[in-house]
Amino acid sequence: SGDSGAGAEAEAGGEASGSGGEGTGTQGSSGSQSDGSPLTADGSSTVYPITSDGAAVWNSNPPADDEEYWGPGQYDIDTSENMADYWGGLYGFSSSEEGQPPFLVNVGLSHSGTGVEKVKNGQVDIGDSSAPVEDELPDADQSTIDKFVDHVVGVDGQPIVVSNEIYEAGVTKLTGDELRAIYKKEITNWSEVGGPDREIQAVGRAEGSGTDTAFRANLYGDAQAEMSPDIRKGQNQQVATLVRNSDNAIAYMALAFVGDGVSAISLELDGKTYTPGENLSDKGYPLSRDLHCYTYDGTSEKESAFLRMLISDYGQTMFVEPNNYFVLSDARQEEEMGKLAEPSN
Amino acid sequence: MSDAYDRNLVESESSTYQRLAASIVGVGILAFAFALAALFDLTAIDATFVGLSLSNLLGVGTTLVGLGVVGLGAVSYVGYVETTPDRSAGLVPAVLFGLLWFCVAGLVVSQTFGFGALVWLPAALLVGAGAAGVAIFPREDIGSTLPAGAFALLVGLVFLTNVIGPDWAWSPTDFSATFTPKIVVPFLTVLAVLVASWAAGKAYDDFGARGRQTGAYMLIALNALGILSVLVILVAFVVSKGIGPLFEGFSVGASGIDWPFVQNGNQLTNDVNGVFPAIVGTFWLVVGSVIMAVPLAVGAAVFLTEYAEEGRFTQVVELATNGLWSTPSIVFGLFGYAFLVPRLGNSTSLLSGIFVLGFMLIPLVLITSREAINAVPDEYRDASAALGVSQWQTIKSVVVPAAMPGVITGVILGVGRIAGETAPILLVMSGSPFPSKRQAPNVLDISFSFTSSFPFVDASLISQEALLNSASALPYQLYAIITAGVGQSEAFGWGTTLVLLLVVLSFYAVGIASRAYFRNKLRS
Amino acid sequence: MAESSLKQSFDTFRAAEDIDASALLAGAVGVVFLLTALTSFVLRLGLEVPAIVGFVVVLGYGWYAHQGLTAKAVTFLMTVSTVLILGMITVFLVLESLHAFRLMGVNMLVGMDEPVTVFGVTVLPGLGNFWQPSSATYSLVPAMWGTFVTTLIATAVAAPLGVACALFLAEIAPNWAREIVKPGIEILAGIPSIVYGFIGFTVLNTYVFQNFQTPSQGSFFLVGGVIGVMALPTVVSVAEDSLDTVPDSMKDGALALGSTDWQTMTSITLPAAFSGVSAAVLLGVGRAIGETMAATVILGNTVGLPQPLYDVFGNNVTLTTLIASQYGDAGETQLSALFAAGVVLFVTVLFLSLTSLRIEAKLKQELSGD
Amino acid sequence: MSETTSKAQTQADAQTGQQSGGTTVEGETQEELREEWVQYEFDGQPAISTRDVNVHYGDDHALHDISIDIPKNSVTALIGPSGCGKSTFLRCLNRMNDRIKAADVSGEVEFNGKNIYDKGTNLVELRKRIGQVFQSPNPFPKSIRKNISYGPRKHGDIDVSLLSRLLGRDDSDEEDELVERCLRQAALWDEVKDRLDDNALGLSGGQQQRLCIARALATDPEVLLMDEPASALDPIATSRIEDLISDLAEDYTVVIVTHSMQQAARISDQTAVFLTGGYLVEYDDTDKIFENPESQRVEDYITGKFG
Amino acid sequence: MSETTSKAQTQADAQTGQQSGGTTVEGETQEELREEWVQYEFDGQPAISTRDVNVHYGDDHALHDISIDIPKNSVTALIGPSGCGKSTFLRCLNRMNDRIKAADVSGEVEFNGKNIYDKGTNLVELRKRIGQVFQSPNPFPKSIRKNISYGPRKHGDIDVSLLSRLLGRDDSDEEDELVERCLRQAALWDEVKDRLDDNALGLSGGQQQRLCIARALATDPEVLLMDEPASALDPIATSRIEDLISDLAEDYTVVIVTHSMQQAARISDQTAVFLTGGYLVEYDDTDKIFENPESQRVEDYITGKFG
Ligand SMILES: Nc1ncnc2c1ncn2[C@@H]1O[C@H](COP(=O)(O)OP(=O)(O)OP(=O)(O)O)[C@@H](O)[C@H]1O
Ligand SMILES: Nc1ncnc2c1ncn2[C@@H]1O[C@H](COP(=O)(O)OP(=O)(O)OP(=O)(O)O)[C@@H](O)[C@H]1O
Ligand SMILES: [Mg+2]
Ligand SMILES: [Mg+2]
Ligand SMILES: O=P([O-])([O-])[O-]
Repeated sequence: SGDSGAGAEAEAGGEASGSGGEGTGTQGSSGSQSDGSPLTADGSSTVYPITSDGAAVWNSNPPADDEEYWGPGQYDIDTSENMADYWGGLYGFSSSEEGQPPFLVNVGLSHSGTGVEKVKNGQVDIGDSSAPVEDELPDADQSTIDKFVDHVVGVDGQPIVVSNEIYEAGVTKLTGDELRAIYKKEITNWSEVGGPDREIQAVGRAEGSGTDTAFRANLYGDAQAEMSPDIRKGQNQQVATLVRNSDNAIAYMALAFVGDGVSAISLELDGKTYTPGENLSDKGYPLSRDLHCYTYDGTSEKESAFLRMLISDYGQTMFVEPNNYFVLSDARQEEEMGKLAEPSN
Repeated sequence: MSDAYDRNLVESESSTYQRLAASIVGVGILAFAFALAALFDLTAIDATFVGLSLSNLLGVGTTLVGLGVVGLGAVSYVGYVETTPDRSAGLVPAVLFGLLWFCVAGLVVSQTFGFGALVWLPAALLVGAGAAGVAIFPREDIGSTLPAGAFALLVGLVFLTNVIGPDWAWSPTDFSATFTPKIVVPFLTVLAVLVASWAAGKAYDDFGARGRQTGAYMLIALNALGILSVLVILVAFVVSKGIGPLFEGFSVGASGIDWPFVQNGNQLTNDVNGVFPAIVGTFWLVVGSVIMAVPLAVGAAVFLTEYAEEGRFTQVVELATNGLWSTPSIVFGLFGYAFLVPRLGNSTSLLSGIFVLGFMLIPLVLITSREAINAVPDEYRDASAALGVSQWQTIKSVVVPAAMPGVITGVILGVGRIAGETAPILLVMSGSPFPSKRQAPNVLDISFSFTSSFPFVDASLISQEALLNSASALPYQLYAIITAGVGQSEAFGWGTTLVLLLVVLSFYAVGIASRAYFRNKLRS
Repeated sequence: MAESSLKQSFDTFRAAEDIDASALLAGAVGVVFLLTALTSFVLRLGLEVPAIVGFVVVLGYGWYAHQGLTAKAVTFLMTVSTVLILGMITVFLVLESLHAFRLMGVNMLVGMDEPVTVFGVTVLPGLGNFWQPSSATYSLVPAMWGTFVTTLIATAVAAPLGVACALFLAEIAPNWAREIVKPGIEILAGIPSIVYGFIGFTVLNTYVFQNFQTPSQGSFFLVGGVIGVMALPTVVSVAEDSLDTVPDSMKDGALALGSTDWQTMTSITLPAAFSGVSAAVLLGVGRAIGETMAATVILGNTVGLPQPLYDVFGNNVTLTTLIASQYGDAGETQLSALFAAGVVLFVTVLFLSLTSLRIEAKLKQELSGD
Repeated sequence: MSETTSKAQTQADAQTGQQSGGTTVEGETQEELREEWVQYEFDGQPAISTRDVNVHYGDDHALHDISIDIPKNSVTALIGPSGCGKSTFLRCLNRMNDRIKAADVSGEVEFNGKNIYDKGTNLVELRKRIGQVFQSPNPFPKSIRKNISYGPRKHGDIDVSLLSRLLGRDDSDEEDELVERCLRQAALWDEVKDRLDDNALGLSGGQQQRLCIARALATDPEVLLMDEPASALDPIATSRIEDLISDLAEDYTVVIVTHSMQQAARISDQTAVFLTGGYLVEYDDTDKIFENPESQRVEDYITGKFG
Repeated sequence: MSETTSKAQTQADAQTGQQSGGTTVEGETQEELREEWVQYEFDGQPAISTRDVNVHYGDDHALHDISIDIPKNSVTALIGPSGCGKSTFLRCLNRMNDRIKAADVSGEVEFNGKNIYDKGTNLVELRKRIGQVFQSPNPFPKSIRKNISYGPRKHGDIDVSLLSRLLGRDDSDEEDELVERCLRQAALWDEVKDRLDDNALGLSGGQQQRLCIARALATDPEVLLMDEPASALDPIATSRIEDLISDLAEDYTVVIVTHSMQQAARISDQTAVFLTGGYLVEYDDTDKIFENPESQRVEDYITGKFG
């Protein structure tokens, strides 16, 4: 008996999407305000830390007196409501039960390509992507691309990392040419770049992941550039584990995953040296990239409520900064807010 | 009646010769154990015992074993003890020895002395043929001990002289791997000990038919032991790693049991995160697929055994059943992803997961149920028919109840299998990798009320919501830890592994036990 | 074939019971409802619920009025639905893969990155790339090779050890040992593949990486070993079953002639059960081929061939891991190419399973003495 | 199936009979053989009459033109060497042969004036009235009580379902009564009256066989067919069953297959002797058969010269 | 197992015997029963002597204190009703009972002056010298030739392995000779001489059984145990096998279990009668047993009063 509901829901979604537009009542793939279906997101493992942390706090809906995760009064927010109630309330969403969020947020994890595919197919509300949709869907026609609404929630300065052993052996910096050669299998031994005599394990992300797409686009100038890493892993975390467990690995990944045993190195490009922790946020750092939350066919109020929370100062401070990503500048913040539906209350 | 004639019939007491053979095997077992210890990181290959490095020590062991085995053969050959060797060790050992020595000679000549194929190939062929010849032409006692003992001797000497020692390494050009002593020394030791012990086992029972049996049995029993220890090691390893995280924060208080790992989801505010949503997800997944698949499969089994005539149709069904049985789970997943998901709410959902796992469960239950129903003696059916009871009544009240134990066992074992499936769930059901407790699917939603519009009642039993949304499950939770363990410790993964193992293996244990129980009951 | 057999079975069905008009009518209505539901589901017409409700109503009437007949009809429908499910999967797989096959033609199965020439004649075409979604180039050669290599290694592990263990259980083990080993093997079969994957990813990968000093983590060698262990229980239990089917009287006959147990095993039991044992190995191979999670998690999943081909420490892709690692972000064509991988898998495994089934049937026939 | 064998076929059968029976039928033709027993006349009514019953298992002609009348309220024994078709014939009488795929029956079996092989025969009803007890005891794996009441419950004569119990209109009393009556008739009551709810599989072989008889009696049949009911039992159990059969003959028509000539002699009123190949050679009063058989071959068989 | 039954146990057994055998042993005690046959004396040497052999299957006491001497080069028949332990006893003589997990044998079986139940007995050697032919024919699924030469090949007496053929030192000629000799002895040569390399499973039941006999002869045993070797065969095949057995008795000691008293009477020199419960009741010259048995119960059994 579940089928009819499914059909009905799909139909409703289809209808609503026809009206399109921005900020007009209940459109997009979410249903009516009373419907308790969750907001779903999937995609990029780079964006995942932001959306997932946001969702985690959202779902646990901390009260106003919670200093650690909510704490109104700090970000020009003045309310006595719980966290999700506040943000949802802006669009008229309210929880049916005390303490419950007005709706749950489910954030799945795969990679950017999956995220944009799924949001395009209506399988999720928000598609996380760490590369622009044009690069992720090179075959898609313009009308499809146009239906994507891009919401940037943070900026990543994609670092190059190596295994500890390599770092300690003195490979703390590579030039752009060296890096390109390594991923083209033209340099295969660390000794060629001043390291120990050990084969290079060039670790890549799965094709279709934003990290990979962005890396190719930014380093080789073409999102489809040919590259032959020794090993490709589906998600950032797997890459981090791999680099940590190896003594000869190099990888490109998201900033959030740099840590113990995964040492970021400096990169010299066009005569300028970019050093992690210092100047990766520089405008000129070619590997830096926006972190997107795409919606399809307009942005519904439900989606807006959650995205507004992420883009707000509160979200930037709570979910972007702690994950080592760079927060949006005030101007960009303003611009992103403009793409969301207008709060109804 | 000659003496020899009688001695054949009745064995003498165990002799010095047998004791010698046994003690050679004993030394071998000791070396074997040390080799495994080195392989499993329990001790280092360059650790020193009684003043010798471990590789030297293993060298001493294998040398002893090799000498002993050659000795056993020689003693028998010169007739010092009376044995019953065959004319020749036989073709199979000859081929195996030939191969072994071919490899040894080939590797030594090409890798150690660095000769090209023009040299090493003839050399290896020569040595291999020589070893095979030794196995073929002399009597069995020499033929099966000499090549084996010499191999152990060679290995031992190589270790003793540190030709292969702790600092040795070998990088063959064609393989992207380097063989380190940590792997090679134990591997060679184990190989030498196995080969030599086989020969010693043969000697123990005087060669001949009985000697061959003893040698073969030794290897086969060891193999069974090895397989069993894979299980034991695996489970013990998971338990040792997972028991800590599983019981972190566990307490029994006045308010009942507090077991965070099992009762919590993932939440920022949690002290200890847990896998509650995954457990609930797995529960509903299992319940759902059982509800979907079991009636279907049992019904089909009833039709096939009770109604259908053997023929084309049953053949087609058999093909379908076997096809479903053997279809890789990822193919089910792909099918679900592209066919079911778009039709069931267009998002990954518990319901899609239930369907896909249900499809996978059907053949498992169908095959066992069919066997169980077939095993119901025809006498019951005849007896019922002779009492003037219709076929369906007979099936319902005699056949199916009698087959029930088998069916239930089949269901339990099948459920054990699908409960651990990951690939299909990954494709059709998964959502948040680390769901909070609130995201656990809340499938039961019992409500009943009257409404003013048709059909005037608003009753619900199950929440469509929960069925049509993504959910987690234990195997997926584990996968998520591998792919996305952001901020999760590996310990969380081991805890999850342990829970998953406990769930799946308890299905299996219950299934196996109930089958044994019903079998015994049937027999008595 | 399916149709005629369906008709045949329906005829026997009708002949066996006296069907009066009302039952026939109800049956027809029920079938119409059910077909509507099914069609609606496949074509997404949204009529499933009313059709199913209608079917349930007819079913209720049938149960009340003609219980025996209804039961028979329902169990028949259940049987048919089993066939339908497999049919649906097969048809859907093939349909979805057609696009890729049309695009790539035979290159899907034989295309190399560089053309392969023998004495100047090109025997295998070069596509410039094995797998490049951006230029719509797809070849399953690397994945098939990876599957082949891992399966070969797995078989080398599972077949001899599995058969030896089956011999142990069926013929050699004393009671007490059997009672320990047998459930142990069955439980081993129950360990989920993701558990192997987790251990493989966290422990074994590093172990092999360190001690074989492979350039990268994960290798066919390790995957083959792990899925070999996973296929072991299948081999053991099926082989043991077939060893058990060799009648005791045959073994007694050999023993009564004064041959040892081992001689009896090697010269009577094993040859007599040979086809069954090989069926066991085939089934084990099937399991190994279809294994996904452990391989996905351990392997590097780069689409390419190891250099040289037989470098078992290569770290490429298999059919299953290709699907598991790429399904998510695959566009239409790429998804179709993945379905092609699914078809290759499906056909291979089905073939193995059916072959083993035939072999087993042959064994039974042989032992019953024609 | 229901057609009477045509003349052509009868001749063909007779020929095959002569050929295949060549080793056993010496000198006498089928026609002559039949003369011997068709004469058997008895007082009273026949319960079952068979006319030219032939059974084939595939190409194997297992029974040849069997025509006998079985008198009411008496014990009729079927004897003969192994494989001569006794069981096959017995199964013809309640159409249990229908359950064997290979079996093909022709000829007529009249029961209460109706040919049971006519189209439209209600098999369920037929078997209710012609009960059967099998060679090895086959109780259902249920309680003793449920074994007995199984038939009546399935026929709707007794309703002790949960529903009827909830509605308070169940027939538990009737059931108890029935169970006691049938068990008493089968001389089992005293042994099991305290454990009616125990599983019937826990009974000894002899008890199980009597339970099966009681179970058959519970559907109140007119005829009781028994195929070597004592072959799996020890002598004591056997003699109990024999006593029981003699008692039953007062109310029921009993047809019994036995491999023991002694048993046939002890309990039966008339005996039919089948010989290898599926021929009925002689059918007469039991005393006559055992003391003064018409046929030499029957005499040979009875005195143990062959078989 | 190898220990001689202690006196206490013997008494215990005797008691159980009386109790459980109460239904069959009427009036006579075990002690008395044994007196009847222990007396059997014969000229010449015993091939096998058993002393107080008892067999238990779990709790089931299947054989009670069997002590007999089996004379060389003669045919000894074991008869008795079904389940009386004939097969069990036969299997004690070459320790095939070892293969039945539940079977527990005590007592002594002397063969060539050695107790075969002593520790260290070489079972392989024993079974080579005491051959066995089973109730239903069990040829190996190999060629006729390989069936015959199986034993000698396994014992290394004949070597026709691939290796020896490669080395040109195979015993193919010896094998051919052996195959012909054994098949002739088993009266099968003429029927199969043209198809020695066909699969033995393609032979008829009677041929298969003779093949099994030939196969047993090929290992040149001293004693041949046969468990109802003709029970699965038709009369013609049976009589061939019976002739064969009589011939074999010139060179071999034959012990045969049969369910047919006629057969025992026809071919055996002495007969042992077992009765239900696992008791040996009488053992004597076959003529004596059939014409003038000591025990009333043996007489009853032989004249068909029961069983
Ligand atoms: N189900 C069957 N399929 C084929 N042939 C059968 C079947 N049942 C019996 N027969 C054959 O029919 C003949 C008569 O068999 P039936 O069982 O009636 O003999 P019987 O007199 O009952 O013998 P017994 O005393 O051994 O029970 C035999 O030749 C037998 O092989
Ligand atoms: N494998 C066994 N396990 C348990 N009990 C057994 C086994 N084999 C035989 N018996 C029991 O031992 C007793 C003697 O059996 P045995 O087979 O020796 O009898 P038999 O005289 O050969 O009978 P038959 O003439 O039917 O072959 C029987 O009660 C039987 O049930
Ligand atoms: Mg019969
Ligand atoms: Mg017997
Ligand atoms: O952000 P990605 O996971 O797609 O690289």
